[in-house]
Amino acid sequence: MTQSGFGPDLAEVFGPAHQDGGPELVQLLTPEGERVEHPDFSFGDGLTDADLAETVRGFFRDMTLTRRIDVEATALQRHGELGIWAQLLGQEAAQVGAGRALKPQDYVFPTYREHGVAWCKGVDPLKLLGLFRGVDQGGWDPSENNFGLYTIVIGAQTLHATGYAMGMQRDGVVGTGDPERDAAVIAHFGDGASSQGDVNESFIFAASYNAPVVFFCQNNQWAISEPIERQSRIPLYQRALGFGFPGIRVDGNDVLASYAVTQAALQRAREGQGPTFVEAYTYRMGAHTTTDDPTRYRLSDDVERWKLKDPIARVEVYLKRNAMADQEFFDAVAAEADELGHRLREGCKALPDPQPLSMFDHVYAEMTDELVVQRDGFAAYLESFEGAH
Amino acid sequence: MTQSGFGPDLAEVFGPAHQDGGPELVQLLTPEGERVEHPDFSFGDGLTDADLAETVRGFFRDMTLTRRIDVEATALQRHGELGIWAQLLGQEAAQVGAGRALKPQDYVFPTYREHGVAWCKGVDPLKLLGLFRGVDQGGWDPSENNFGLYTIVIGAQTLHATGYAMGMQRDGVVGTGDPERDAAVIAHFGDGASSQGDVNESFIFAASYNAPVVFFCQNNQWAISEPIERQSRIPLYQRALGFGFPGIRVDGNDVLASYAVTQAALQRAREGQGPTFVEAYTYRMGAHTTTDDPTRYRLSDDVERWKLKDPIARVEVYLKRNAMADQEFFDAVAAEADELGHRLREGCKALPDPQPLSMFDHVYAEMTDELVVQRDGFAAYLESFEGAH
Amino acid sequence: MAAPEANATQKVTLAKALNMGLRQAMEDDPKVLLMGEDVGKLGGVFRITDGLQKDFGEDRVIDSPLAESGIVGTGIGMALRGYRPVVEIQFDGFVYPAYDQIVCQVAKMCFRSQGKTPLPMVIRIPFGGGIGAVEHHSESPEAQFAHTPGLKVVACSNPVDGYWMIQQAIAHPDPVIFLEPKRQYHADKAELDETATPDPLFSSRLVRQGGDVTVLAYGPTVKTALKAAEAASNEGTSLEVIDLRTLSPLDMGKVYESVRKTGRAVVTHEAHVNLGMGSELASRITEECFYSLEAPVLRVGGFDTPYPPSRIEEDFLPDLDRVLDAVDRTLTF
Amino acid sequence: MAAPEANATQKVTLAKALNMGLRQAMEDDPKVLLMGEDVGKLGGVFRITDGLQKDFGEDRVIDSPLAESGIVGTGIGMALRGYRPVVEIQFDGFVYPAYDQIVCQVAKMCFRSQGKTPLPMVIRIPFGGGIGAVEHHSESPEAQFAHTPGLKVVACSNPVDGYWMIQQAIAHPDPVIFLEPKRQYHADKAELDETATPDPLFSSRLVRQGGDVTVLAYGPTVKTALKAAEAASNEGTSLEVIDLRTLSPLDMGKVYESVRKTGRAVVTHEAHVNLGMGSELASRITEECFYSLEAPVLRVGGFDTPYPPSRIEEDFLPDLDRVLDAVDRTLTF
Ligand SMILES: Cc1ncc(C[n+]2csc(CCOP(=O)(O)OP(=O)(O)O)c2C)c(N)n1
Ligand SMILES: Cc1ncc(C[n+]2csc(CCOP(=O)(O)OP(=O)(O)O)c2C)c(N)n1
Ligand SMILES: [Mg+2]
Ligand SMILES: [Mg+2]
Repeated sequence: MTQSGFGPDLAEVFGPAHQDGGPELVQLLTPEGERVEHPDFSFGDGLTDADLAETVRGFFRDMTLTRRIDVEATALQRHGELGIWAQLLGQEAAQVGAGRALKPQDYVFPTYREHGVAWCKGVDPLKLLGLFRGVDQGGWDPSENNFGLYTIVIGAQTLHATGYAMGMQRDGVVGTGDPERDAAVIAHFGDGASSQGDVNESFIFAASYNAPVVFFCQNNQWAISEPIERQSRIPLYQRALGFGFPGIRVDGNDVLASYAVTQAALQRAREGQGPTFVEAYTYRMGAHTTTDDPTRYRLSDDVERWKLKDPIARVEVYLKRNAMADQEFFDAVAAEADELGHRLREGCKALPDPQPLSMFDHVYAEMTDELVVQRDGFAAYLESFEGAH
Repeated sequence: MTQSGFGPDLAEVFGPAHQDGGPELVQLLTPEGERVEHPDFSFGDGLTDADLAETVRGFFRDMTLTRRIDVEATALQRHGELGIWAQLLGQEAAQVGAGRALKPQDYVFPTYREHGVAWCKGVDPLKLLGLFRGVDQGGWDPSENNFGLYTIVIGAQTLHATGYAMGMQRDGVVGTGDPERDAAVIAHFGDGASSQGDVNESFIFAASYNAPVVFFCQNNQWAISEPIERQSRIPLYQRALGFGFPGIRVDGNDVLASYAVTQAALQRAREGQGPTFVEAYTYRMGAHTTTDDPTRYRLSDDVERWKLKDPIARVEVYLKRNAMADQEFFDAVAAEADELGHRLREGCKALPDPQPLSMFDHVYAEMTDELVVQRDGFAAYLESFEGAH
Repeated sequence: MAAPEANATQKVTLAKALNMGLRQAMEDDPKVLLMGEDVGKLGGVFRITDGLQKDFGEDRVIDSPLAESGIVGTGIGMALRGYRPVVEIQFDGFVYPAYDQIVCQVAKMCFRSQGKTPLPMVIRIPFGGGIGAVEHHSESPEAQFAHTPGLKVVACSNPVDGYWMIQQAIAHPDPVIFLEPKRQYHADKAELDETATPDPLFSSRLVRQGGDVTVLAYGPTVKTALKAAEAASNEGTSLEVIDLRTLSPLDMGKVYESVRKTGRAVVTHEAHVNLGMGSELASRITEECFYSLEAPVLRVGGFDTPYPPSRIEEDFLPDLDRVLDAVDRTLTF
Repeated sequence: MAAPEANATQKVTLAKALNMGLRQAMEDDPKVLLMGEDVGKLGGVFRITDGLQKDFGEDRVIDSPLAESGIVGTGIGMALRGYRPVVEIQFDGFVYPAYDQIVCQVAKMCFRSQGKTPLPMVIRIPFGGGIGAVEHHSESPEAQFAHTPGLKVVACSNPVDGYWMIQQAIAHPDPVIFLEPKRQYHADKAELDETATPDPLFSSRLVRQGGDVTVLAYGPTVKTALKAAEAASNEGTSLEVIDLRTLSPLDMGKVYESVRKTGRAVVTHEAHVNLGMGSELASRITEECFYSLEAPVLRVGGFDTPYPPSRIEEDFLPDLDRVLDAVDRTLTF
């Protein structure tokens, strides 16, 4: 207590927002590929060595293919095939860890960067490209994979997620004890998004109704050019405590920890214990998007430091050192990645442009007479040029 | 720690939102009028007995006159002289404690219920009535008393307060060490307002820039018909911790504690130590407004229980028991209250209705040609009736 | 199900009719949820949801935290989960914190998903002035929503329409901004026959026949227009009054028909004239009935000032005399 | 103060001109503050504030947390403290979280206080489409602000206006919504003479004389209108083009004058036609020039659909051909 009576400086208690994770960071696999213990979270308990190896190989494959999607899309943007692309380079572990912790009945509300989660949920990566190419605004059917459309207005989806979770409560699929039935929602957002009123309101609604939602924040240290310190002066996961539900910081570059923590948080939600805030502490290795130039606002050695924490490299070391995967496996994944890359390149270029008149479709469930008139007028106008050329 | 690894139920740690204050409540004067000690906050240190008595008598007078303003306004509404009135009955101590802790250079951003703070800041209570009578939307000049206009959109003013405080920082009137110069802002809002995105965003901006603002929340347990539990499941003052600045709960029916805590929080702000959240734990003894009917949603014995904690009665007992005020004083205050009441009754009825054409004034700093045309057209239209009657 | 026979017809206020309509909708479809500030025990500050939480429970009639963006945003999530949320915005002036969720999410969800996630949701807004309230309690925000593709906007003007339109809006697959003229809530009673067949939701209605001037109104100004027509008829002028009912889409058929007949039109609403519904109606009428018009379409609305202190609100609001004044001006143009 | 002589005239883009205008305003008045997302080191995603934080410091060029309501709301507080905040909304589609603060607080502060607390504040919004962006990055929200009394709304269409108008807006005592056609930021350069005397901020400008049809445009469509006029002249039709520049208040003088001469008018903007600026312009023109009109005022705007995927945005946006088509329709009406 200081004389002031308002207690110590909270930054002293909680530590600064940014300190390479800090002691409270949940980690199960070090950057060097060493397994470490954590008092509360563990990975692989009860799994046979074979099953454990298979699971970790699965993570490696997911992350490798996710990264390839990202690399290909970035290249496609450079070649003018995409208008823009939001890169996830460096965030593969956070997304695959979270994505693989989901059950089929769980529902995802993503931002515009959740390509790895989409992959885990079974969304065809080609469909992700449509939005960035400008041929649609999200080509997949959310109900097919329980994976919502990308949301571009920062934070808006966290309220949708909370409402969806309130719907699950009313459907009686929370806390029944039936593992096939109990469901939860995961809301993805970034460190910058944590400043939006909507995100904080979603915390209030989720806490007030004890909704089964996991707030999964990928703190990649940056909101375009603004560092995390601009949004919070204490570790972000602490935000949740003020709303009355738990927050936890996990090493977002550690797929095992990201999986274990998200899995536990989702389980809490499914069991009816309410919301949890998971801060996946990671780093945006690339630009904000392909139109951004990070050299204007951040130091490259910062990036270099984080390179050493690469989420995929550490899993590869872990697999190899413990003979959990042979060269054949790595070659197969590499080949699969090449094939995926090829499919994306070809598929992207083949994505058809929408018909001009399609813009009048789906404004409403059924086209209004007003719009029919507008569409027909425009159609006639377009035809008037047919002759011209 | 539960097995889940997310720590204990925070409601267990913090206690429920509503538990008659709870152990963390800062109190210096009990409902029975007994002075009690608090490890961090004290009242009257360094004051001579005479000065202390005078200060407390001042509080008693402020609260008594504030209550009279409220009682008169309520009566005026019943008699059709006011369209509506927002009663503060029961919240006098929180408001007078906070109001008296302010220095002339401090600035207040009120809600629509801060009649007691307005009183302390020297705003003519008659001017408060104009808004509720419908003759204006706030008749006082904010710059005259550093008391902003009432804000009706819940929470909006907390951002204005934060921006104003950021302006003070830029004016170099924070942390200079000159007590006549250093200034701070106080933002008033209610327990319900704590759910608004704007309020949470104001916490983020204030923390991010370490702005000299005190967030003074009068938790009167109700947002119209909704109890505090709907807005927060833990004590509200804890909200601030998640944003990285201190929160504290004070007995809002104890004027000494409200004064001491607010004074210390304002001092922190003036010295450049940044924002503080003060939760004044109190109770809305009356209806939400004169148009509300609380019997539809709350139990009267709850109200009875709080009657025993009346903010004015305990000070009266304290003053009398310790011979800090004689009967003459109490009679004088009563007489002053009657006089004030009389002035308000007469003054209110005398408040002139605005001229119809005045609605075109002050839409802009200077009336636009468009509006001049509209006003003149309306003026001519009105004149066309002159003959008629 | 309420037995229609039991209470075939009864005299009800708009507030009661809306309450009955909501109750009927909740009985007809278990997916219908109500949410908003104070809609539960209190029954809403206007009592429109009176008794519904008691009868349908806290899971279906939900008191929300004090945050409009949260109300609409979580409502969207419920709709995506298959529910039919009906959210109440306590007063027109408090819809703006939810504006982003409404225009960027509610309005665009169906289009964004190419129809895969339509968003059936009703946003109830008590709107308009004349109740002697303080700032922000008497606004008319309709034009802003009508300008937003993806939203549908309707306004009821009487108890019978209130009863039917709220049920139709809830059953409709698109999001509907449902505007309720709060000044009328407890004003006049009307005979409600629950067994009748209502007009389609998105249709305007000719409420008074006349030959000299067409008067277009909706919500609170329908009553004003009808009063004006009554007064005018005493002076030998016959006004044809149309209750637009739907503001987006607009149902212009009857309007054009009427204006082609009368050659003159006056639009009246409480919203500011500048870029109010009147500007769109005047533009469309002029485009469609150019050669039939004897005079420009005149607009009688709230002035282009913020809503004034209540003591002079009746000067701000269009009234019988201002409508008649416009009628005279168009007749003598 | 920058020495005018030093760089009397130079060729600059709109982005550069706005940057120079902001710099000049900050040099002229120490109370001018800039705030927004990424406006500091990055200089804004469009680089409009490039270099300003470096030269004026972090206290005057403020990177804000990611919250638009917070940006505008704290800006209001700064203005109340005597500063002149110029806040940047990163893209048009992201102004909506701040909508409540803008329409309920910014717009009403002067009125609420009877002039005691005017609110000099500029809200910069890059607006309009055509840049191949994803959802919410190509909106045209002007009509909603123009419908709100208490706000002033202007749109610049070229570098020279950009340089002067931003300075005039900052110096103006009322809050100004300042719309910047983002598609033009880096398009054409224009000769800027910093020693010239600019037109008043709230004035429209005749940018091309003509006798057959009046074309009204602002922001991004001014260029379209001028191209159309060029093309039309080759076919012997002469268009008179007016750059409105100010959307609220509207400066109708030149417009009426022109329409009385031509008898025909076409309005073009990227915003949705329904309740767009065109509806208000058409209504006012028809009221004022009723007997001069040979045809109804026609409106060429974005369709009444959400802004479509970028691959077909040019079909959504009004272009030279659609303007000419409207011109033909009004001539052959
Ligand atoms: C409401 C809103 N404001 C501004 C933007 C522009 N914008 C897009 S991404 C972004 C930064 C987001 O940062 P963060 O939340 O950390 O997510 P990240 O991009 O780092 O994954 C901004 C400001 C937006 N999309 N929505
Ligand atoms: C944005 C907004 N939404 C709703 C309202 C209507 N309203 C006025 S007061 C109130 C309750 C406020 O409760 P609280 O913040 O606890 O303050 P109190 O009235 O108890 O002092 C509500 C919902 C409003 N004024 N503004
Ligand atoms: Mg980030
Ligand atoms: Mg309260």
